[in-house]
This record gives sequence, C-alpha cells and structure tokens, in this order.
Amino acid sequence: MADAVFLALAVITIGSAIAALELRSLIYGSIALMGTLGGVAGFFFLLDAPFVALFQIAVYVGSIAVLILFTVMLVKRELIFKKIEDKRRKFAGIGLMLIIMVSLGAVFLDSGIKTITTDEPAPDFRDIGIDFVTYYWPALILMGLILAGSVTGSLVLARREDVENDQRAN
Amino acid sequence: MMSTETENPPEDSTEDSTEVESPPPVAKKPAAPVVIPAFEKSISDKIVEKFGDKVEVGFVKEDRVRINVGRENVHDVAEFIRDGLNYDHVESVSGVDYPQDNEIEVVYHIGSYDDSSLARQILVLATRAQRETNPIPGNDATRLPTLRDVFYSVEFHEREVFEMFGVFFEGHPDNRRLLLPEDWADLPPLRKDFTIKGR
Amino acid sequence: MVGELAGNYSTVVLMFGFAVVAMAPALVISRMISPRKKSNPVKFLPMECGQVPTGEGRTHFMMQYYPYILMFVVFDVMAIFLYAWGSSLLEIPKIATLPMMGFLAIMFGAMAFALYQSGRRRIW
Amino acid sequence: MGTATGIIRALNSGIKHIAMKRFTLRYPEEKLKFVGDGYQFDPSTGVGIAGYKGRHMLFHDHCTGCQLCSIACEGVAEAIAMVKVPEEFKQNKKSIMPQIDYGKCVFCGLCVDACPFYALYMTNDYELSSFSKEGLIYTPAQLQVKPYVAQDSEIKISDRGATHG
Amino acid sequence: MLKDLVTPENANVFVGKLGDILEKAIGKPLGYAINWGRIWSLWPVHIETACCSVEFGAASSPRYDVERFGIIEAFGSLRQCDLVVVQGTITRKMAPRLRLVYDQMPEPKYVIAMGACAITGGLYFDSYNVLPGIDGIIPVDVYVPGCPPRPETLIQGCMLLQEKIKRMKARKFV
Amino acid sequence: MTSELIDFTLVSVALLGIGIYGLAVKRNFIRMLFAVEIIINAANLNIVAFGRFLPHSGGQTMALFSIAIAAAEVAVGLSLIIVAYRMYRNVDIADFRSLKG
Amino acid sequence: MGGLTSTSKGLYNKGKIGMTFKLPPGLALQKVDERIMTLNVGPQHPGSGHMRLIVQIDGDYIVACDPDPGYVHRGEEKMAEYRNYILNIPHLERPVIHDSCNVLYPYVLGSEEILGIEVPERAKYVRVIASELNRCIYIMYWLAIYGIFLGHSTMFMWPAGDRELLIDLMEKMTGARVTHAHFVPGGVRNDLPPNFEDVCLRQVNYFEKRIKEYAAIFYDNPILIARTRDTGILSRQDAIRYGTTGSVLRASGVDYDLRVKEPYDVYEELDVHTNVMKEGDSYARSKIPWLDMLESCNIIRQALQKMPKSGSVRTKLKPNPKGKGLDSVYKRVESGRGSLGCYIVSDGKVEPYRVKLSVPSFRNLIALPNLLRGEKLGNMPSVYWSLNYWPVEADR
Amino acid sequence: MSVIAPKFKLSEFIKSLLDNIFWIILLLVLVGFPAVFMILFVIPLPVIDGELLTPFLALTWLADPTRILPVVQAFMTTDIFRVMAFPGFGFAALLAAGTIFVERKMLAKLQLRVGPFYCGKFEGILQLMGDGLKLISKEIIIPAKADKPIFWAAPVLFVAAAAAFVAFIPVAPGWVVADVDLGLLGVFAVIGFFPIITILSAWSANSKFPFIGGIRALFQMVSFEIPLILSLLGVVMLTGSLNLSEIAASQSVFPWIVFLPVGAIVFFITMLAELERIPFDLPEAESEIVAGWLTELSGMMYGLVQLGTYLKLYAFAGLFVVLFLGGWNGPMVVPPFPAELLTTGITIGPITAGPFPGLPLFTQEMLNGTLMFVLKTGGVIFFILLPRGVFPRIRVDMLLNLGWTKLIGLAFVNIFIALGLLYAGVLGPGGLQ
Ligand code: SF4
Ligand code: SF4
Ligand code: SF4
Repeated sequence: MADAVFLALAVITIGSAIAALELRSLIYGSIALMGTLGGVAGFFFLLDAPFVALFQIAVYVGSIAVLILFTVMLVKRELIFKKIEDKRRKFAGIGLMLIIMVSLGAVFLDSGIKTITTDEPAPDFRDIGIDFVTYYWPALILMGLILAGSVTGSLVLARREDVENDQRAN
Repeated sequence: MMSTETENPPEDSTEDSTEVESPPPVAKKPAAPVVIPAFEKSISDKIVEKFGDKVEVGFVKEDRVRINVGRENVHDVAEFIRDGLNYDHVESVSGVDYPQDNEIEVVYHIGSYDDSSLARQILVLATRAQRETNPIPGNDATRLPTLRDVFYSVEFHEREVFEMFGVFFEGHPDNRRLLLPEDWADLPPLRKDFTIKGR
Repeated sequence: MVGELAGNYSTVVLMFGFAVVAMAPALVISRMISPRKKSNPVKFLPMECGQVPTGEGRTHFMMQYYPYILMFVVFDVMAIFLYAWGSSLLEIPKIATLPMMGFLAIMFGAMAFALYQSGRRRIW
Repeated sequence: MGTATGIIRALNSGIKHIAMKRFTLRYPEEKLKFVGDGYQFDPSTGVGIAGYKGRHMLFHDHCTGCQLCSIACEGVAEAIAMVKVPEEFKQNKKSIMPQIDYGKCVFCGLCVDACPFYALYMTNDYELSSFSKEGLIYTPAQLQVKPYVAQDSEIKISDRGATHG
Repeated sequence: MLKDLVTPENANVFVGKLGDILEKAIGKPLGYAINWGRIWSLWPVHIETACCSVEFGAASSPRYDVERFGIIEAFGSLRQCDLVVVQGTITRKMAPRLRLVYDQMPEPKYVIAMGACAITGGLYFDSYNVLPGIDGIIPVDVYVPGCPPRPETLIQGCMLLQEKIKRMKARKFV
Repeated sequence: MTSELIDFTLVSVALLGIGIYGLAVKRNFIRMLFAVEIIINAANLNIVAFGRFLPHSGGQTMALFSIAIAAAEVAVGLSLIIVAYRMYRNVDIADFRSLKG
Repeated sequence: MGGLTSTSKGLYNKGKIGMTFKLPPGLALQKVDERIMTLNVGPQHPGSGHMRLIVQIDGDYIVACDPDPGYVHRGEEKMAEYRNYILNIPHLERPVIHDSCNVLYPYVLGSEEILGIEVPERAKYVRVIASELNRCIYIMYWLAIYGIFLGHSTMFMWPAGDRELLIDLMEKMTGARVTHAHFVPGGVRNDLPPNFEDVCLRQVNYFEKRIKEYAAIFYDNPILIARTRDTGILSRQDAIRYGTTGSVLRASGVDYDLRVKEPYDVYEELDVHTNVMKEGDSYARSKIPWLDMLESCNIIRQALQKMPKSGSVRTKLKPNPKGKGLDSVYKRVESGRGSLGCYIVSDGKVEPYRVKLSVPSFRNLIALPNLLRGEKLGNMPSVYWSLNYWPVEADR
Repeated sequence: MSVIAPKFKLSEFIKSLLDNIFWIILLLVLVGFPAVFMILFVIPLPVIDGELLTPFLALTWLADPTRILPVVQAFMTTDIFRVMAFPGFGFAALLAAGTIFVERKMLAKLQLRVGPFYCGKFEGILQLMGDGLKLISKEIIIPAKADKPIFWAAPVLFVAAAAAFVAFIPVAPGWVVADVDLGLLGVFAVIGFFPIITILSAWSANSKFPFIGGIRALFQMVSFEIPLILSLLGVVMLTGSLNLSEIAASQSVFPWIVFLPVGAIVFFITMLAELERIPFDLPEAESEIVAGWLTELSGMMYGLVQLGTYLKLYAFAGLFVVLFLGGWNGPMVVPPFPAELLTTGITIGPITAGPFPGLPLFTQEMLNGTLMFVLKTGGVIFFILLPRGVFPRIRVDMLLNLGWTKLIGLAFVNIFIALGLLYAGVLGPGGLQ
C-alpha cells in the first residue's frame, strides 16, 4: 500500500516539477509548482513528519503560491513568452540534469544508505517545539532576524518612492 | 354615489390650434406690472447702471428680474452678476426656440445661496443665439460664449442645451452628448421644427 | 514503521476526493439536462453591465495593498512557528520562553515597520 | 468603547425585531380593503374616485357615445378607441362605446373627469395581467362587468408592530 | 465483422433507441421536477429601466414580499438570473443594452413586461426617444399593465408566469 | 516491502536535477524562481528523510527553518520581479543585464 | 473633470477648490497606464440605478468618473409642448413617481399664474399635506436604496415597508399608490375622504416612531459611520459653486430651504425648521433626509390642525384654458431632493410654448465626478446615492 | 421521437452513453438485487461481532430485517461511512442546507416579512429543493475567452476544499472523519487553499468584475488568516495539544471562552471575514462589483459555490464550538438506551417486534454529544447570520486595517493572557484543569 502511494506521489511530484518548468502558461506552471510542493508534503507525511508536511502546505501552498500567482498575474505581458529558448542550451541543460541525476544516484545507490531502514517510532512533533527554544534558540533568533530582514527588504524594494525614475522607464 | 366633478368637458381643440394666428413671440415684454417691487427694481437698476443700453430689462416682478443681453455681452454681465450682485449659482439653463425670430433664446436662472437677502430672488438672464434652418450641431453659427468659467454649475445644463437645441457653447471644455442616444442623428429634438409623429 | 502516521491523514484526502467525485457529476448532469443555445454571438462575451465589454479583463491589481500580501508570506511563517512552541509549552521550562519572546520582539519590530510602510498608500 | 456599544445596540435592535410581528400582506389570500375609514370607495356599485388604479367600469345605459373620453385620452395615452356595440340604446344613437386598451392606459382618470354623463368610472380591480397584448384590450361588454370585490385586509397598528388582518 | 457493426451510424441508432426509452421512462417525471423547481425559483435580473422600478421595489418590500414565491430581489449578476422584469420605459439608448442583457442570460429565461411603457409605450407613445413596447426587441411572456402596476398586479403577473412555466415543456432529457 | 531511505533520496535527486536544469535553461525570472523552489524542496526532502531514518528530531527542525527561509527568499525574489517589471515591462534576465551598463 | 483651471476671481479663489489634493500623489502618475482600468458601472448593475458611470480606477482608487445619464430620457419637455395645461399633468409627474406631488407642484403653481387662477384655502392645505407625505415617501425609498447600496439589506426592507403606511394614506387621499395626478391648476382633484384626519394622525405618529428606530441600526451604527464619515466631502464653497441643492446643500452647511426662504402656498403659516449639518460628507448627506422626515411629520400635524375643516378644494377651470399672450414664469418648490424649478413659457395658446423642468437631480449630478475623484472604489455607491439622485428625474 | 442526429458527434455519443449507464444502473437495481443473494453464497463474508456472517444469515435478512443491524453497525465503523454520511459530507451538507433555509427565514423575520412561503406546503420548506432543481437545469455559460479547465474545476475544488475542512471537525467523542494529532494545523493548511481557488476562478473568467472580486477576496482572506491563526494559539497553549478531539475533551469543566474571551472574539470576526459574510462580504459586494468573483458563474457552478460556502460556514462554526465552547461537552439529556429492546423487544398493542440484538447503533454519549454539538453550532451559526441583517458592508481599506492592526494586536493580547494564566498557575498542570 505504502509503495503504491509512494509511487503515485513520486510520479506526481516529478511530473509536476517538469510541468512547472515546461508549461507554456505561467499560471499553469504555478499550479504545477503547487503540485510539486504538495507532493513533497505527501513525502513528508510518508516520513512521519506531519508537522513539517502541514507546515509545508500551509506556508508553501497557502502563502508562497498565492504570492507567486499574484505576481504571475500581475506580470502577464506577452513579452514573457516572446523569447524562445536556445535549443542548444536546452539540450545542454538536459545533459547536465542527466549527469547530475545519474552520478548522484549512482553515488547514493552505491553508498551504505541503501541498507538503512528503521523500525523506531518517529519523533514527536512536540520535540520540535522543545528543540526550538532550547537547543536551537540562537537559530530561532537568527530566523527572526532573517524574516524581519526579508519583509523589510521586500517592502523597501517593491515600493515606488522613486516616482521620477519610474517615469523615466516609460 | 361619489361626486365626480367634470370641469373640463369638451377639449376638442387639443390637436388643431389653427384658430389663432399666433403672434410672433418676441422677447420684449409689453406690459410691465403695475406695482414694481422696490428691491427687485434696485437689482435691475444696478445692472442697467453698469451696462447701460447693452442690457435690457425684460420684466421686474416679485422675486424675479429678467435681463435680456446680446450674446457679446453675456459673459461680462454674468461676471458682474456674480461679483457685483453676489449671485452664485445657476439653477437652470433652458433654451427656447423662436423660429419666427430665427433665434434661439438661452435663459439662465441665477440664484444665490450665500446672500440671504437674495434667497428669494431669481435673476433671469436671457440671451439669444442665431438659429440655423439646417443645423449641424457644433459646426454652424448657433453659438454662444459659455458661462461655465463664471458659474461652474452650468456645466451639464449647457451640455444639455447643446444637444437639445444645437447651441454650441464656445469654451465649454466638455461639449459631448449627454442624454440622447449615442447614435442620434436627427435634428436637435427640442427645436420647434422637430415634430413628433402624428401631432 | 515508516509511514504509519500517514494513514490517519488519508481520510482527509478521501473526503476531498469524495467531494470531487460527488460534485463533478453534478456539473456534468447539469450540462446534460440543461438547454443550450449557441446561436448567439454576444452571449459568451464577458458580462459588463449591459455594455459590450472593452479592454482587458485582468488588469485590476490593488497595488496599494500589495505590501499586505508580502507581509502575509512572512508572518504566516511566524504564526505557524508559534504553534510549534505553543503546543509544547506545557513541557518546556519557563526560562525557555525567553528566546521565543526575543523572536516575537524582532517580529514585532518588523511588523511595525511593515505596517508603517503599508499605511503610506501613496508609495505603492 | 463607543464602537462596542454601537455594535451591541445595533445587534440588540436586530434581535428585538425578530420578535416583532410581520408586516406582510399575504397577497393572493388577503387583499387590501378599500372601504372603511378614510377610503373613498363605494362597494355597492364598485366605483371609486377618479384616480383609482384599477380598471374602468362603463355603464352602458349612460354612455351616449359622445367620444369625449376618447378625446381626453388622446392627449394622454391614446388608450380609448370607440367601437361599435351590437345593442341599441336610445341615448346612444351611433352605437359606439369606448374600448380601453390596458396596455396603453396609465390610469390617470382624466377620461372619467371628462365624461359628462357619468358613464365611466374607475374601480379597484387591479388584477389585469395577461399572457398576450390582446388580452389587455377590454371591450365595452367586458367593461360593463362589475368587478368582484373581496378585499378585506387593512393595516392594524399595535405595540408589537403593524400588521395586516 | 464486428468492425462493420460498430459504425457511428449504428452506434447512433443504438443510442437513439436507448435515449428514447430513457426519455419515456424518466423524462416525464424529471421534466416535471425541473419545471417545479423553475416555478419556485425565479430570480429576476437587476435591470431598472424607468420609474416602474419603484413599484418593483415595493413588491419586494415587507408588505408584498415576493420572496414568498421564491423571487429574490436585487440579485447580483445576470448570469445567475432567469427572469427579466422590464420595469418601464425602454428608451432608444437603453434598448441595445436590454437586448444584450437578455442575450447574456442563460437559458431558460422569461420576460415580464411591467407597466404601460414596456407594453406599448404608454404615456410616451409619441415621444421621440421611447420604443413603442418591447416586443420588438425581446419576446415577452407576461404583460403586467398599469402605470405603474400595483405590486399586487405584478405578483399576479408572476403567478401567471408560473402557470405558463408549468405548461411549458422542460427540455428533453437526451 | 516498504519504502526506504534510498527511495526518498532518489526522488530528491530527481527533483534536484530538474531544478538545476530549470535554473540553467530557463531565462524567465519567475521560472528560475520555480526552479529554486524545487531545489529547496529536494533538499528538504533529503533532510527530513535522513532525520526519519536516523531518528532525530533535528531533521524536522532543520526542514522547518529551511521552509521559513524559503518563504523569506520568495518574498524578496518576487519584490525584485515587481521592481524589474515596473522598470522594464519585461521579465527576461537578458534585459536585466543592461543594468550593468 | 476640468474645473480646476477656473480663472475667475472673487469667491472662487479664496478657498482650496482643488479636488486634486485628495489624490494620493502616487496616483497622479497616470502614465503607468496598465494600472488604470475602465469600469462600466451600469446600466445593468446593482449599484448604478438607471444610469451608467464610466469609472476609471487605479487599484482601489477612482481616478476619474464620467456619469452617462440619459437611459430614461423620454422627452417630457417636448411632449409638454403638444398637450394642453391639463393633459400635461399625467406625464409631468412621471419623472419621480414616488414624489409625484412635489414634482408636479411647480408646474401647477406656474400654470396657475399663467392662467390666472386662485386656489381655495383648503386646497392649499391639502396640497401641503400631500406634498409632505410624498416627501416622506420619497425619502423612505431613497433610504431603502441607500441601505442596499451599503450592503445593508435590512435597511432596504424596513423603509420600504414602513413607507407603505404613508402610501396607504396617499391612496386614501387620491386613490393611487404613487402616481396621484392629484394637483391640478386650481386646487386638487378630490377632497379629503371622511375621517381622514384621525387615520392620518395615527399612521403618521406610528411612522415617526418607526423611523426613530432606524437610528440604532443605521445612523448610530459604528460601521456605517466609519464607512461614510469623511468620504466624498463637499465643502460649503463647492456646494454653492456646483449649484447643488436640497439635502446635499444643507449637509454642507448652507441654510437654504425654499419652504422657509420662499414659502409657497401656506408654508408661511407653518413652522418649518431647516436641518443643516456642517460636515458635507456622505454621512451628513444621508442623515439630513432622515431629519427632514421627522420635520415633515411635524408639518403634517400642524397642517392637519390649521386646515379649514370644510370648503371647496378646486376652482373650476374654463374648458381649454389659455395663457394671456407671451408670458414666462419660473416657479420652484422644495421637493424631496431639493429645489425643483419649472420654467413655463406661454404664447397664449392652449398648449404651453415651452416647459422646462430644472430638476434637483440633474443639478446635483455635477458634483458627482468631482466628489468621486480620488475616492476609493468602495465609496462609489455611497457617495453616488448620497447625492439624492434619482436618474429618471435627471433624464426627464 | 427519435433522437438520431444526422452526424455522429463524440460528445453526443458520450452523453448518450452516460444516459445508458444510468439506465443500466436502474436495471441492475431491479434485476440485480436478487442476484446479489446468489453471489453471497460464493464470496467470503466479513466477521461481525466475532461471528462469521454466513450466507444463510445474510439471507435471513429477508425474513427478519432486524438482523441487518449488525451489518449496518459494521458498516458504520468504516471510513466510507464517515466520509460520506455521518460526521462527513452528508451531515455537513444537511446542516449547510438547513443553514441556507434558516438564514432566509430568519433574515425575513428580522425584516418583518415572511420569506419563502409557498414552495412546499408548509412555510416554504422545499424552497431549497426548488432552487437546486432550477440551478441544475440551468444553462452553464462559459465566457468565450475564459480559461476553461480552471473555470470548470474551480467550483468543484471549492466544494472539495470545504469538505476537506469539514473532515477535521469532531462531532462527538470518536466521531470525526480524520482523527489526527495535528488537526488544527491541518485546518490552517486547508484554509490556505481557498484564496488560491478563488483567485484562480476569478482569473479564469477573464472578465473585469470577477477579477476585482477575486483580488479583493485574496487580500481579505490572506490578511485575516494571520489573526485567525494567532487567535487560536491561546487555546493550544492551554491544552498542549493540536488534536481537535483532545481540545474538545479538555473542556469538560470550563469552555475556553471563559478564559479567552478576547481570542474568541477575534476568531469570530476573522471567521466572518474568511467566510465573506456581511459585513465583510467585499468580494461579492453587489453594489460595487456586481457579484464579485461569482459574477460569471452560472447555473450549477453557482450552486456548487454556494454549497461550498455554506459547508465552510458549518465547518467554521464547528471549529468555534470545538475550540471555545467545549465541543460535545454538556449535560446529558439523551436518555439511556432501553435495555429491554435488546432482550425482549418492544410491544406496541398486539404487535411485538424484536428483540434487536444489533442495537444500539449509536451510544448514548455519541447521541448526546452530537445533540450538544449541533445545538451549539446552531447558536454560533445564528450569530454568524445575524450581522447580515444588522450591519452594512465595510470597505476594503478599513478591512485590511482592522485585520492587520487591531485584530493582530488583540490576538497577541490573547496569547499573553493565556501565557499569564499558565504561568500564574491558574490553568495547566496543577491548575483548574
Ligand atoms: S363614456 Fe362618457 S365620454 Fe365616453 S363616450 Fe360614453 S358618454 Fe361619452
Ligand atoms: S385613465 Fe387616462 S389613460 Fe386610461 S383611458 Fe382614461 S384617460 Fe386614457
Ligand atoms: S408605465 Fe408609468 S410608471 Fe412605468 S415606466 Fe412607464 S411611465 Fe413610468
């Protein structure tokens, strides 16, 4: 049973990841990206990390996807689709992808993790909260600083105080 | 039985009014009222004093003063009315078509909110534009200077007069169609030569 | 065992799927039994209050309120972080509240700045 | 705090009205009464003052075919046409009587004012809807019928609101 | 062999036969049920054309309350409506818009002409900007005379429309 | 047979490969952002998988931090897109290059 | 638009005229053209009534608004030139059928002056009562629509229901619910029915009690106040300059009510109080009519008391009355929306030569584009309808 | 009346095929039902009450219908039943339909009128059925330039997301579709889908008014999500659990609203906003933007969105009850199950029926809990509906201001209240509960 679910999830995740990058329409691309993120959330469920999974859904699908959709709708100009990709570049990219996949996959398959399996119960999600404020508390503070910095920075970036410069762009 | 009063029996002459050869309506008011109210008289006097024979007092009735002006002076008179007499808004702008005189009269009813002594008063400012037999609204001689820069409140009224009579107001910033359908191609409808069917 | 917790959550997916399976036929049946007339060219135009529509339909973005969406992404993360802490509050020592308070203080600072920025509608 | 009290007052007012009586006149079962205090309506003959928004009633034995109603209506809505009637009346030599098109009539009552022989009246029969335009044209014979009046509801005002009954 | 049998024509005949049977079996009760639903759920589109809208408003006021008949006043979008109540005068400027509104509504749709103006032009039979009745632009189901009609008359008109829908054939099932 | 660590790792590798491909080939800023997201997710998946199989809650904690940082990054990245769009009406990286000169 | 470049002197340069100050400066950047979207609001729109507003919005702000009336333009003024003084009555009251007595009033006063008819004393009182009742009926309908424009469905239902109390009175008086055709040159058509005074007093008292209850749910509702306060502010100067009238004018602090300033019929003998508010925002504009209704109830009670208990209500007219040669009158009354003027030119025939209705809705419309510029889209319905605008009347 | 079309059309063919499937199902029910009993002899049957269900037993249902009860009981413990009927979709849809009807009647009563009255003989009780039948037989218009797949999928997804939300709500002890440890987080995750569906639906219609409505809905839902999440933290802190059933069970003495009224108020207001109810129904404000993001939806699509909305309403009301009003806790009002029904059966006059060994289908706690839950939910729904009659709509900038400043501030106040209560020892370990 778990295998079937795993396979389905793998297909969804990888397929929609490809679709997210290859679909012509950016809106559909974003929807496909949501599929990828949801698929990864499904893997988290399989890995007994429901807190991370739900966090992933709530944050990625619930808010980041919204932001992406909003931006995609905003910049919907046809200019976006005008530039046709370089064919050679594309093939090179595919080659790179294959090389990475094969080499890393070979490394992993070759290494010892193939045999790792566990029967121990998964860590409780409460441990995460305890970790946060005890062992990882400097990281938490750092995290706060990063979040604060990002919101500050993005607000400063996105506003248009330099109205004159903007007019120049026209 | 209820009491139905039948005051107006036979109304047979509703449609054909050929009995009276209607006198050519003219702007000059023949019969002035017997008692001329003093306050209203003072208003008309002020205007006459300022503009002399450029203006003509139509009538002075209780609460109503009528001034007839030529189309060259209407702007000046209106400015004087606003600045000198404290009138501050126009209540209505009506056109009246006089095919006999070959003129279209535009009548401004001007009132005042600010000055409480003028609250009852309406100053009727009438001016006339030349009338064309075959009007091309906006492109013929039926023109008047706009009063919109004097009285802001005439904006839509003048637009209405333009489409209803074809009187083009020079200097009006927005002489577009207002009430009639966008594809109206007939005569301006309130002119007397625009007849409605069957009448 | 790996993956045993996932079974609990499967009912949610089941519910979701059931709703889809139950509601999609409703649309299909509706499409089947409803009358349809295609002859009309203006029928499928976007509805615009009895006018023939003009212009692009997807151009309205209330950019004046855009900062709120930016803020949402960040503070959503913060809010759910708080749950990791809040649900284990009964088990952690009291002193361990301090880092969380520090985190909150930083976020409050950021939020104050963001609210101030988004309040200035004229710059968006 | 002013906001909170305002909101609570509004909610309170809403909840209070849930307990109030309903104002609705259940129309097909109840109909407004046009007789009684303050109404000018004569139920025995079925006629009201000129101005009632109901169809007309024509007394054939009064109408002389003088067309005055038709002329009055011409300036309003052109709703009245004079048609031949089969019967003979001694006061009506031309045997013409008004036929009213309710698709045009605006129920102004000027024709009633105009009729010098007290032949035309307004009634309170307002249920005139029809499937077709032809169904709205009432011939003199139809106009003669006295409307069936079963209108018995009126506003009652009490402490818990106004109702009909 | 089998390929010859499974042709579009044959399939169509087969399906048609089945459809007929189905139509006979449940078409009637379904049609009845659908008609019943349509009767009690007439949502008028929000188009006010002239002064009759005052009495239309009064018809949905607490005193007359057309919601008793399932008619919801002030419905938002025309895409969800099934009834056009033409509330009075249609001027030449309004006529194309009315037609567009009617066209954009989903089937089935019904029209009530309310007021003398909507039926024949009424008072404005000789006005230069008024259409003499709306029959020329949209098909009318029920005429409600009056100027303006009393709300009772309008409600009576709605009841007539319900009568009419009851007699109409719901669409065939297949 | 239940799924094991290696399965998750392989999926993660596949996602990583796709992400790198997207990053290398796509010239559209938004697509590149997508690619970055996919790579981040591949990493998260690895982290959580290892955390599960070497039972330790640190894996999940790390993943949470990682997601949070991704959110911050997306916010900034999209602001950049908005700014660029506003200035150039285009979302092509090649045009941004003209910023240099 | 325009109007900001007024070159005139005096009154107009004293205050700040410009609505431009309300535009957030970022919005002045109209060159970022993709941000501007043109919306057709109407004619089939739950928030437009019988007209169309062409609104340009930038995000949540209205950059420009161009009213496009005329969807109910029926050519009443042209028709009036083809009918005699009596037959003009039915169609001249159609512009505002729920205020039909008031909209007919100036025409009747004017034609009385032209035809030279005296009106009996009792008829004048009957007219005042009818006109005040009609004012309440109008305002209640207006209030109902205002409620629905603000998304307050109860505020549609209550006024629409309570106004039926007064409609009942009018029905008893004239026989019709809305289009009464009650005033004629020379008086009114029908005498009051027997026992009318008691019924009237009872229902008006109950009506007054009912409308006082609207305060809690509507006028004192904090959400409503927050929503309509400080939106669409019309300063006193602008109100005068645009020539607005009625409740719009009085909400901007101008004390002007024709019933007091230029009393017609018997208003001189009645004690009329004018309600004035200073703010000039949507809230004030919506509250003034409500206060007016309370005032109307007072006037009705006074009039019922002072009315002669019997007497004629109509001076008989000659058949086919004619004016006395070329003449023109301009009469105005205070209707539910403001001062309503009627300009009649007669040339001595049975038909008037020209009838012009100067309607308050049309006069208030001028303020709309100026009020809406720089406003938020959510304020559009409330500002638009707070102008006390009835499109059918504006179009005539 | 043959329906043979002149040309073969795939769509028509598929349509007819679907019809035939319907017809076949009908036949199956009539003919195939007896055949089922034949099959019963062949296939293995489940174990019920420790006893293997034999074909013979199964056939004896025909003789004694009460013997079907154990099977029913067995069925009721399956996921399928939970998802489809009781705490899941069927129950929620029933409550949602009831809500629509009650809303119309209550609003009418508040406005001194009658409301639906003639449809169905008694007080318009069948009004919803009429509306539903009408909607299902109404044409569906897809605007010409619309993005068809998204446009079609959005209403279905909306209902599905609402159903997924419903899955988390515990109705009675043990009666919940998804009894998960992180129920509350799951709720947040599901809520996050609604803005996306809304904006996609609005975008796909390619029309102005839906798009404005969609953008408004996006802003509104998005900015009220944070106060929503924060306002519930207090409860979680005091309970120490994210499992909704545990949270409900933890309130057997006091409901949390006693200690956290601020959080309850904030949650209530955010709930109104998430539900797009007046005074926060900006995305559907008729007087400004026609019908908002629903403008282009016609026929059954509109019906589905309405269904989804009211499912969501029920789910939110249930969440409020579970978190703040003590869920199913309450006085025991349902009488205990009469034991003699199991042993001797019931005697009415000359007829004796039973005994019914399969009974009771539901335990006393479950019935009582459901009753309490439904009563409380009804109360909450009443208060959700009431503002519609009392308040006008507010404006989008006011709304965002309210959400981002006042409500978030109050939510933090609530968190600190909870923290204070916990650390002062009033609640938590050693405290009251
Ligand atoms: S109804 Fe009266 S006015 Fe008309 S034809 Fe008969 S008698 Fe003459
Ligand atoms: S009531 Fe008026 S419109 Fe009707 S027939 Fe009489 S005169 Fe004509
Ligand atoms: S029928 Fe009468 S009330 Fe209706 S629109 Fe025409 S004139 Fe107005």
